[in-house]
Amino acid sequence: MSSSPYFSLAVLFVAALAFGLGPLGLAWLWARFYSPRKPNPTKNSIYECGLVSKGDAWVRFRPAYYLYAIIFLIFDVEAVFLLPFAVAFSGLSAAACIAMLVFVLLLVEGLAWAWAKGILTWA
Amino acid sequence: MKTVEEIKAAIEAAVPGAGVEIVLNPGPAAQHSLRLAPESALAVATFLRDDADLALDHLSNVTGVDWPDKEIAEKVKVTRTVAKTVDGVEQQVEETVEETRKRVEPGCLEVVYHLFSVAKKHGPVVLRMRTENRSDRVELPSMTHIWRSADFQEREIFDLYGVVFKGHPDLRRLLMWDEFKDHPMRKDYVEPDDYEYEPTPHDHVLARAQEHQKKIEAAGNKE
Amino acid sequence: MDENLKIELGKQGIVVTTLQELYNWGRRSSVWPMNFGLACCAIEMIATTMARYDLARFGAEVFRPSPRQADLMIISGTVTKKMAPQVVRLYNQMAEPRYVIAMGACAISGGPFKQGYNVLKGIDRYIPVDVHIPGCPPRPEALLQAFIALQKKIDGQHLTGEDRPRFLDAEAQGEFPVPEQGEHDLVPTSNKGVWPIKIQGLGTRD
Amino acid sequence: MNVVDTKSEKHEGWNLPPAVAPDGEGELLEVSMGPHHPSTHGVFRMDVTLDGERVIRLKPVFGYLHRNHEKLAEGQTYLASIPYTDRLDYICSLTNNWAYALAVEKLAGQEVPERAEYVRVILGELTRVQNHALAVGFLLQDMGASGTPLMYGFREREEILDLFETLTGSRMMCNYMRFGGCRVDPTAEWLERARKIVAKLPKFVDEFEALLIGNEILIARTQGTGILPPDLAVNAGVTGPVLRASGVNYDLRKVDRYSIYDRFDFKVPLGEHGDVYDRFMIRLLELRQSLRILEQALKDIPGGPVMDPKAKIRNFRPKPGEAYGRIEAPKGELGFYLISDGGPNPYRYRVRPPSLINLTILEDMCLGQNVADVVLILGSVDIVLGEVDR
Repeated sequence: MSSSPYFSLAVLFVAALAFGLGPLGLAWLWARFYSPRKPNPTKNSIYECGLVSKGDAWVRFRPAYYLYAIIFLIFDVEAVFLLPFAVAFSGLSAAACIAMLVFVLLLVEGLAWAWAKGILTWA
Repeated sequence: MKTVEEIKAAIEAAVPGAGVEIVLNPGPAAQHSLRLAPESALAVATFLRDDADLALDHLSNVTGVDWPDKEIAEKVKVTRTVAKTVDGVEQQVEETVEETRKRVEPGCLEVVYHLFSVAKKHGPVVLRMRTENRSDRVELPSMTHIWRSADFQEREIFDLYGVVFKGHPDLRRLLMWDEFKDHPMRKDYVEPDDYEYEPTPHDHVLARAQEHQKKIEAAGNKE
Repeated sequence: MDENLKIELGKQGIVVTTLQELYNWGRRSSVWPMNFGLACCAIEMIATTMARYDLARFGAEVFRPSPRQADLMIISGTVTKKMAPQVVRLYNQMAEPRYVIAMGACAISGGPFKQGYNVLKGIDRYIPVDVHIPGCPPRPEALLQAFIALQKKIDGQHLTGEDRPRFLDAEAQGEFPVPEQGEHDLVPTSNKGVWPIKIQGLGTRD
Repeated sequence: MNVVDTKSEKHEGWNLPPAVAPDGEGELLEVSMGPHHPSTHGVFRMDVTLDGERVIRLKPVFGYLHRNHEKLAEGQTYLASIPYTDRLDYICSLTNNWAYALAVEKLAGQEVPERAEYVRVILGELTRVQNHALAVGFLLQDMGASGTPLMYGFREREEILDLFETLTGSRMMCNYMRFGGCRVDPTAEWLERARKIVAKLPKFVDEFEALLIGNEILIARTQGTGILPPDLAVNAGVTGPVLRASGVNYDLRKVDRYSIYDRFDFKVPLGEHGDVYDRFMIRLLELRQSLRILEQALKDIPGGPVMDPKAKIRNFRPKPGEAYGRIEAPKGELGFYLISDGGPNPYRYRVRPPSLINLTILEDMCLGQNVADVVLILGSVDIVLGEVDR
């Protein structure tokens, strides 16, 4: 059973999972048995600098926020893809590097267009 | 820097019919002041700010002062006709008698303005204005449109003394919360009885303690 | 498990502890104060967190701006009657277990401004206070000593039994009502269950 | 009592804040940067109406630290109010004492010996140094560089507080000045130590200036935000570094020539644009001028008594009358207006708070700016709540 090459990987994965979820489970057990839940209206009220918050935050906000968020999201995801590439690219063939370059350049071209359109300059 | 008399003359020359009188300051600081009549105050103030050689463009300080009603005992010579028998004859004779009569001088709320000049760099010109009385006619013109620095200071005087400034753009309480009803800086303000335990009460603290105790018993046997 | 056996084992690299000690040790070493400065004592509090007096040595370096993420409220300065409802609301909005340090004479009893018409004569009237630090303003060392006193108090807490702390006791008072601002004074002038302070052996005084 | 319609939204008159119209894209958001807010340097509240990021309307609310300083002062003697003045602007306690002592000396016609004047100038300028170091430190903290730059400011402040503590007995609440002089005579070692510290301070100012001048983020964020036109500044009674940053040459040390400031030669720095960047460079330049004054004052401080021997401390009753005395405090023109009726207690005791009056034009500076810049503009006005709410 222990002969398959992925066994050690599985053990490590289970250990990591246990290490992560273990304290959470303990904390949940503790909260359930020892510390009683005491919610009350003042505690659950919206925190606004110590005052009673008036008005509502569900407001129709300006589109500029949304565009900024989208552009950030694209480059955030790109960074996730670049991570494995950054680790292994010294051992990769030239073709792999070119493929990754195409991926990166596509996104940079999108950024250049957005910049030219003036989306990045705040209203 | 002109003396107070010269400034008074300049004002009367520029603003006809302005009620201006000099109030002397007996102390060594000798900063004498000019009392303005509220009706012509705005015209005089605009003149003081725009005049070429006065140029009082910096209103540094606006202060509220409370002068409560004062009881003055006066020695008054009173001539009264008294029936008196003078060597056997019944006669009406005037007689002057020394009498101390209690006269209540009505108090007022006063606002003092200290003006300086940034352009000419010269010292304080002190203006004063009085309200008619301390209860219902407490209106004074607001200087916020002439000197913007009067904005918050007048709101503070409205809050702590109760002087209502006509024409102020945003006359709300500055320091106390909006539901507060009294004017705490007046001399006759009575504080709420939130007296709390003092380990070793003595003289005025002892008096407050006993008064607080009486209130608790009164409240106690009322329930 | 007597003490010196524990020390011997400790020398051999074996740590023996009870769940309560571990729990209290964890909570007292990372008490996160709330970024809550009122007056002069706030400047002294900030000076305590700076390089020379360094509050970070006691695990309290992170000052959280929002009450949700803080478990200690240092009331550093004069609590005025206009500010009192906000202080009590912030205290209610903090997650249990929460502690209060009343820093300076003003927070304890109104301090030099006690006769003021707008000054609350001490925050003990509305919320329970764990550590009082006298002084106007108390020196940074006094604030450090208050932290040590608070940590000792957390260490001494029992998780079960009669004198367990408020947040572990379902019947203990959870909500401290926020005072209203009336026409002349705060209404009510103090919270039940908190004021007058019950001192063991002396009974209530007022 | 008839109450004027106080909620009048319409502002007439040339010098009131202009109404800024929302551009109608999104809804307006009503939010209050309330009493408990990390950026308000204490319990100060601003009710802000936002259109997206731009500020449409900003109404400051005061009174959360109104400790009734003036009502308490009317109930106690002149001398008993001196420790209360420490708690007015609790970062610069010695300049508060000095302003109050100056006003009472003017009220009672009291002279001050030479050495006391020199000691007052030295302590006043040391207070200005530590106040400006804090103000610049808090600016960088407000901008996001939280913690590290503030440590530079506090490091210098701690040394200066040690000086205050050895002389007056307390770090922050010095209670040191009396009517007619000072309480304790500084010893030669103290003066020697002060000279050593003052000699080290220029190096600190260079460090801080390098932090400020070379930093593109700071320049990008502060230049051009919160502009204050000079004529509005004068009309709104703004005084101190905020006024001089708008280019108005009005420094009470040169205008009133109070105390012995005419013996020292120092320059008054002026700004051109009146924006947040100018207000902070002004504070750094004033820091350098204060160091120049300190060197001259520490060099030629004379001997002699620190307290005027004829001064009456016990049952001090000034003659009836009134007086308004003011000095150039680090935050602006700090004035005390006292009315005496001959009794031991003042009849009326009024503090002219530079921080509160400098805030009159906070709305004008913040309209149209981003919310994040409101934090910087408020930091550049450098308010302390003990003085704003008294």
